Amino acid sequence: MAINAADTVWILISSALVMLMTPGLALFYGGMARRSNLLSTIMMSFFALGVIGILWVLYGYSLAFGSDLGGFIGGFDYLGLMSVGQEPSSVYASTVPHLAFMVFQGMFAIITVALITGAVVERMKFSALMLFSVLWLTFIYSPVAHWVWGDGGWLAGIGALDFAGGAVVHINAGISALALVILLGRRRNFPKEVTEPNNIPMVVLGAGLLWFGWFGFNAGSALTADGLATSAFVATNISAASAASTWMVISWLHRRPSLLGVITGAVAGLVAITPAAGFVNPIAAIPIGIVVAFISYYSIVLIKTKLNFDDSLDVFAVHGMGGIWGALATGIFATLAVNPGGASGLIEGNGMQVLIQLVSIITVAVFAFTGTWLLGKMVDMVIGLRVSQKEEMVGLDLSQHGERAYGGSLR
Amino acid sequence: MAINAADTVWILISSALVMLMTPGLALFYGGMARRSNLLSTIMMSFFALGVIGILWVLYGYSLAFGSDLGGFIGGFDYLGLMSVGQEPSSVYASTVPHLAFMVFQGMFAIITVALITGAVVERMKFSALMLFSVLWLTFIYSPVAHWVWGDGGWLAGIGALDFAGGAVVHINAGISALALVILLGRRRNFPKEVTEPNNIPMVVLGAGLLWFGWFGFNAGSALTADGLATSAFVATNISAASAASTWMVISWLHRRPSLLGVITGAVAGLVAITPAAGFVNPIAAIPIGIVVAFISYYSIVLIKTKLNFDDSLDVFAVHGMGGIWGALATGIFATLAVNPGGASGLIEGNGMQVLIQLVSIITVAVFAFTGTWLLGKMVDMVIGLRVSQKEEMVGLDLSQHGERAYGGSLR
Amino acid sequence: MAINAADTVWILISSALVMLMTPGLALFYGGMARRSNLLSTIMMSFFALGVIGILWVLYGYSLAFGSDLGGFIGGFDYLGLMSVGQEPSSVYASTVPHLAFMVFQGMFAIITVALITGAVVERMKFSALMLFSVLWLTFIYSPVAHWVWGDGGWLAGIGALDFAGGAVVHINAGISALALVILLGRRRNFPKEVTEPNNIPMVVLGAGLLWFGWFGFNAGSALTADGLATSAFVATNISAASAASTWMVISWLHRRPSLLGVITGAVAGLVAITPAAGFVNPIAAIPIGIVVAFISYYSIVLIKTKLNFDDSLDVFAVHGMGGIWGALATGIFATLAVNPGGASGLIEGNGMQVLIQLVSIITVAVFAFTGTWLLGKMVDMVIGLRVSQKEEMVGLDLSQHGERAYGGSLR
Amino acid sequence: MKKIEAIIREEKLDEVKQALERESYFGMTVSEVSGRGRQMGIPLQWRAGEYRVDLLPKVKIELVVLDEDVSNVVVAIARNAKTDNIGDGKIFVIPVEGAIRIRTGDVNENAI
Amino acid sequence: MKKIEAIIREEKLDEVKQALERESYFGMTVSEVSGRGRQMGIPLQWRAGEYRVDLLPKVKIELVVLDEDVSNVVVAIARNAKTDNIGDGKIFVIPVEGAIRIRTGDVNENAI
Amino acid sequence: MKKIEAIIREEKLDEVKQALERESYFGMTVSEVSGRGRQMGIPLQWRAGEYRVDLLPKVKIELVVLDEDVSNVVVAIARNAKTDNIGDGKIFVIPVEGAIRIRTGDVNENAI
Ligand SMILES: Nc1ncnc2c1ncn2[C@@H]1O[C@H](COP(=O)(O)OP(=O)(O)O)[C@@H](O)[C@H]1O
Ligand SMILES: Nc1ncnc2c1ncn2[C@@H]1O[C@H](COP(=O)(O)OP(=O)(O)O)[C@@H](O)[C@H]1O
Ligand SMILES: Nc1ncnc2c1ncn2[C@@H]1O[C@H](COP(=O)(O)OP(=O)(O)O)[C@@H](O)[C@H]1O
Repeated sequence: MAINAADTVWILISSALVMLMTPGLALFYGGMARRSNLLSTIMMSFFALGVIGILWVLYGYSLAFGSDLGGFIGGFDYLGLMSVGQEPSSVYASTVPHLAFMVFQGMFAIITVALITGAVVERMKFSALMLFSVLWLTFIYSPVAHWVWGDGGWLAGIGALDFAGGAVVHINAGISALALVILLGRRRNFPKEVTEPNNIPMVVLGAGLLWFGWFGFNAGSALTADGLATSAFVATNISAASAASTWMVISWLHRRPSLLGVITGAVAGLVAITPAAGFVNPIAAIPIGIVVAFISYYSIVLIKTKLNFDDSLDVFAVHGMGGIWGALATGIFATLAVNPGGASGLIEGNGMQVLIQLVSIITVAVFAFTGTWLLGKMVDMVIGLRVSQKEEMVGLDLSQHGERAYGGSLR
Repeated sequence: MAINAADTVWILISSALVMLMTPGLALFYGGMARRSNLLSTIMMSFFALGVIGILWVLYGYSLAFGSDLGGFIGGFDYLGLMSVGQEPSSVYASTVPHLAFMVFQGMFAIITVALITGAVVERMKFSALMLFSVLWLTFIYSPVAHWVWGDGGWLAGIGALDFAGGAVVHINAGISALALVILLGRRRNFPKEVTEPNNIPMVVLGAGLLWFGWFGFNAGSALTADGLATSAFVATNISAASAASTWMVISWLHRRPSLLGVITGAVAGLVAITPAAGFVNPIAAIPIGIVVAFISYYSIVLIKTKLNFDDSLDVFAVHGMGGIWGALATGIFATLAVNPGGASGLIEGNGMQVLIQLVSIITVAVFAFTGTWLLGKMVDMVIGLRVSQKEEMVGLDLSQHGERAYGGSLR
Repeated sequence: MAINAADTVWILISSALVMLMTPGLALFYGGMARRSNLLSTIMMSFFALGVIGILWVLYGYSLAFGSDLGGFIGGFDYLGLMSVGQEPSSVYASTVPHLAFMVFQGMFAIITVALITGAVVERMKFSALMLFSVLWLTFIYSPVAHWVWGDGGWLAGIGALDFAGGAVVHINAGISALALVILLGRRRNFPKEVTEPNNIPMVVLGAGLLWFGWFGFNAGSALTADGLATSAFVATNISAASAASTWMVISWLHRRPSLLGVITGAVAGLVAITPAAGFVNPIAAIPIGIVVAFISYYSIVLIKTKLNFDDSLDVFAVHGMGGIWGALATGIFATLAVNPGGASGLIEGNGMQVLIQLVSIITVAVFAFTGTWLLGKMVDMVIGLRVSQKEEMVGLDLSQHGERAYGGSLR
Repeated sequence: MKKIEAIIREEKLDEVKQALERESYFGMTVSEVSGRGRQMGIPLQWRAGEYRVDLLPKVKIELVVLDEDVSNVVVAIARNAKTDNIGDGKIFVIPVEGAIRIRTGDVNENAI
Repeated sequence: MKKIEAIIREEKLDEVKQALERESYFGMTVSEVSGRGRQMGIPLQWRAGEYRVDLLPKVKIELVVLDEDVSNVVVAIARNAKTDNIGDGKIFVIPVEGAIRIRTGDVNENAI
Repeated sequence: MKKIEAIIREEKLDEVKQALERESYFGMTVSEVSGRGRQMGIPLQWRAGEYRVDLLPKVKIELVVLDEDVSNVVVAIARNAKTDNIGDGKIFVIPVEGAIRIRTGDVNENAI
């Protein structure tokens, strides 16, 4: 098929939008950490733009989207962008240059790696994080992306729906975060002391950039600029709005309407709609958003206060649980009226789709958990996962990076 | 008419740009408030992305753009996005999915509500603001949007020109702000103490995002990606540049070239060109920008220093007066050479157009003022508009939201 | 040729992206300055959006792109946007409105002026900077832009390749910065005291916005939305990623992986790929990025520590040297396979291209250096370049602008 | 001479400042501090649930005054910083043995 | 009454706070300061190369206590702020001649 | 021992620091404060018009020194912080009854 200029603009600008999400995430996370770990938290996301960005073009894209090997992984045909050029791919996104599809997908890989880091801030060694991230991209992200989106991937084969990365991005990152949290252990003084966010306006800015970029993430995943992209765009906005409002109400019932709550809700809503955006009626994003706010809110309470897991910035509760709900919701609300290339869901009488979604959730979760555990253990044995007690006390900005966030004549 | 992919990209990306303006505004306003009201100021804008975002799809869009009832309001045909789908609307934006037009318009409703809040920061109860905003969307914004942009709206009918919301957005918000200021009264210690902005770099960032988003706001309002959109884009940039430079000069004449002045000027320039962008020659944006800087500058002096109205962040002076000048300027500079669907203005010999613009300014202003006054009074009677003296002293971040902007080991 | 809607969207959104780079740069630079010069540093970039924005439409565009006078400068045919309208230009960007090409180019002029200011922060008078900038736009930027990109420009004529501004923007700004540094002299206490960045998260935010905007800068320079734009987009991202990773490694070898290093590397990578983006294979961006990190890193060491030039925010090392390397690299890696409108480079056996690039580097460097020196001297004689010792000590925020960044009840 | 150190609520600074001004005590040095006392901290909201912050923002005022002015100043501060709620703060009086005005070199009583 | 001023490492604040709490010294005022001493500063990274910062962030704790509590408090702080590395900080004891609790008007011993 | 508290201009900190260093007074604690005195504040710009800020940023230096070093230190600070303009600041001398170096447990004279 020939290149369509409008679709090309759409994928390029969507790629730019998704790229911006990683600095957005860096600030979103950074603002919630302690001041003495602010730069280190930002670095944990930002470095992915560099390192993962390069590995993706060297071999990541090939592993995920190269020609299928047994439904499980892609081959080496696209190593180093070999035969990925200005012409469209024969199997993906047939109206835009193959390079455009490749870079769009690369932005997803980058931010998925960055998402995980929220769980391990304030105590994980930077060298360990780097090594882990490289392994994780190779052995977890690329295969899972292949299963779901690769031509011949087995989850795609059984009919699992994942529009923009509920399983590939959010469940994957959220469950992996949980495994790392368990391996890594709690921060000093947790849970006696809960970190007070050092800079909530920075968190707001990050959330604003995430919301903005998420339009590229979800609506861009239509890969064409048409009614479907529009529908996904609208569903995305509705879900964010709905979950933000709901979280505000929940926090109000508990005490007072919280700004941190509103923006956390917005992010949770964006997570939940991710797999569903192009399969459900936009108005279905209202219940999807409402429910995810409750799920993520009470997951935080459960994980942090009851189970005492130190998932520092709530990656499991927001991305893991939010992604799981989103994948299920896709099975419930999907309708062919919105996307003839999709499927009918439970509400249209196809309960089967929920089961398929369940299979995809469980396999991705189990694979991500086990894989991350093994990779994490390995890294721990080779170079150690945690900074020393003393480094943790001084803060990772100075101890890992030799920098501090705010300098000046006095400090 | 069939969907045009390029136009669809244009409206989607413009919608994303306008969405980003609300977090931008939140930071723009937040940086000018006191530190103890920083989060509360941000929240006043940010909550609109949630609450107004949902109400818009539930009924706001229908009231504004549903089938006309007597030129005054839209009907209920689009309630809950009923029959708003992937096909183009029969009356609006015929080359893009109806949903795209809907969401683009929704972003306008959100930011208009947020704009008002700049006048009431540091003293208005959050619950009262929420209630007021919901009522205002319903009874003020939706009808006025219908009058001007709705198919069958009476102001459109008499030929009033408002390309991207001079009347609907800026006059509407600015005048409503004034009414609220009068109802609400001054902040404690005003005008003896003028708030010193807690964070001017944050204001700069907000202004940068506003300027960036405004390209979507104004050029997106062409609804097609063509020469007209381009012309509106260029006019927008010129007006911002011209007013920013002028304000710099004014502040220099008074004392020193002020950064806060440059960015306030830029915003005023963007306001003034909003109604005119697609009707005037781009070069006409130079005088439009120069004049608005003077008007807004001296309006601030008049309102704040002479009349002692506590319009905290100058919403009336910048948006109200800027919007009024913009609407008039549209009547003066409009030319069919730029937009054959527009009209000739005073300079091309059609003095009538200025009168029509005047009618639209006056009706919108009177309606907004009276309506806001009544709604405000009502809210005051039901739950009270203002926080208590003590809450005001402690700051609204703690008293309304139980949060503070900058935490950390010490504070 | 007729207007293509997709190309129009592409140029408009690219213009918006490049516009956002200037506030991004303002924050990038601002965060690296002292707190008492934070606003002044921001102002030095932000004012260009106003003043240069206006001068560009008044005469800058005409000087650069008006009908050729001897290969050296453009004529006055486009003064005040005369005959620059909604129709495509006959010589530039034939598928989009002429106004779109004009405004896209305007954003380049604005940011180029802003780039220079990083070298002179904390000591240059604002009035002198303004005057200098106006002269520089007129006598340096516009001619150089004409040589390289103007129809009939002599550097274009000899076949010099500069896709998005390696010579016009980066070498030009970097070399001019050096000349100003020499004219202006060092900051008080330099090099005994090196400024500690007052706010590294602000630098990160700025870098994030720059990276994001650079997609418009480089890929937008294709002027059409096609495979070439995509290829430039991908090359841009790869070079940024590659240089960011390399700089991280260099800083790690010296001490610890530095966040400031990663983002400086990213910017250097973006600079280096600028002239090459649309002429080289995307994968060639890996070596281009690696090499520029070394070049800029050791240029900083050389300039600052060995030569004791106070190029405050390293404009020469990052933009000047980065741009020079990028221009050479274009001559080395260019291939007709990517862009049939380009040329073959050294690797494809055309060593000549490197020579041509060298000619363009040297002429632009010599012209920029001499011109800036003369203009700077002139400004110095008329109003003086530097603030007084005392003003420098108090900080330029208060002394030049009567403002301070962070206000509040106490400070 | 004595140094009077008062730890008061942030929001009371303006009133105290004005009160001192009325009694013509103009010179003072102010800083941002955090404190705890009987006021056992306040709860703040996390994304879900809440946490307690026990060091609350306060303002510290320092004035060096002549011995005979001490009671005057203390009373002015105490009266204007009071809200009758826990957390109003404390005032301490500390001996000062010498003072210099840097600009003029004036010492002791003349420096204040 | 004495004022105890301790300049300690930022990261030791929590432990010191808790130690004082255990001994029921609850009231205190804390501020962010920068200091230098034997610890000759630390090197930080610039984009290329590095630079030395000689004023390092510290925390200053101020408590006014009764004369008989001084040694108790000093010991509690010293023990908990210690890391045996250069930069651990100092404690100073300064005489206080008067104190007032603003809320109640209680003076001196009763005010603490 | 005495504590010397000097309130000086921000921009003079470096010079004062270096002067003290030259005379080998290395230990000190510095903090950001705001002050007012004869300097009646400065006007800043709002978007239109201006407003007056009366608490201006200053830097507070605290050094504890031996009695015999007091005049030396005071002179060094005063000389280097001086600009002859209003707002140069003040120096106060306050008695100190005890000192401890946390790292070693050294007390009093040995702790400084
Ligand atoms: N013993 C003390 N030493 C130093 N500062 C104290 C002491 N007790 C209280 N403070 C300061 O006074 C502030 C208010 O004290 P608090 O006990 O909360 O109020 P109240 O005096 O009304 O009971 C505290 O936040 C702290 O900064
Ligand atoms: N003479 C002094 N006067 C005031 N503060 C001091 C003095 N000496 C040290 N300090 C403070 O104590 C802190 C730690 O002192 P330092 O000499 O680095 O550690 P140590 O006491 O372990 O040798 C310094 O950062 C400074 O804030
Ligand atoms: N009586 C005082 N007590 C405490 N601090 C004071 C006093 N007087 C002045 N200061 C501090 O000294 C600073 C400079 O004082 P100022 O009167 O402006 O200058 P000068 O001493 O040159 O007349 C003030 O900003 C304030 O911080």
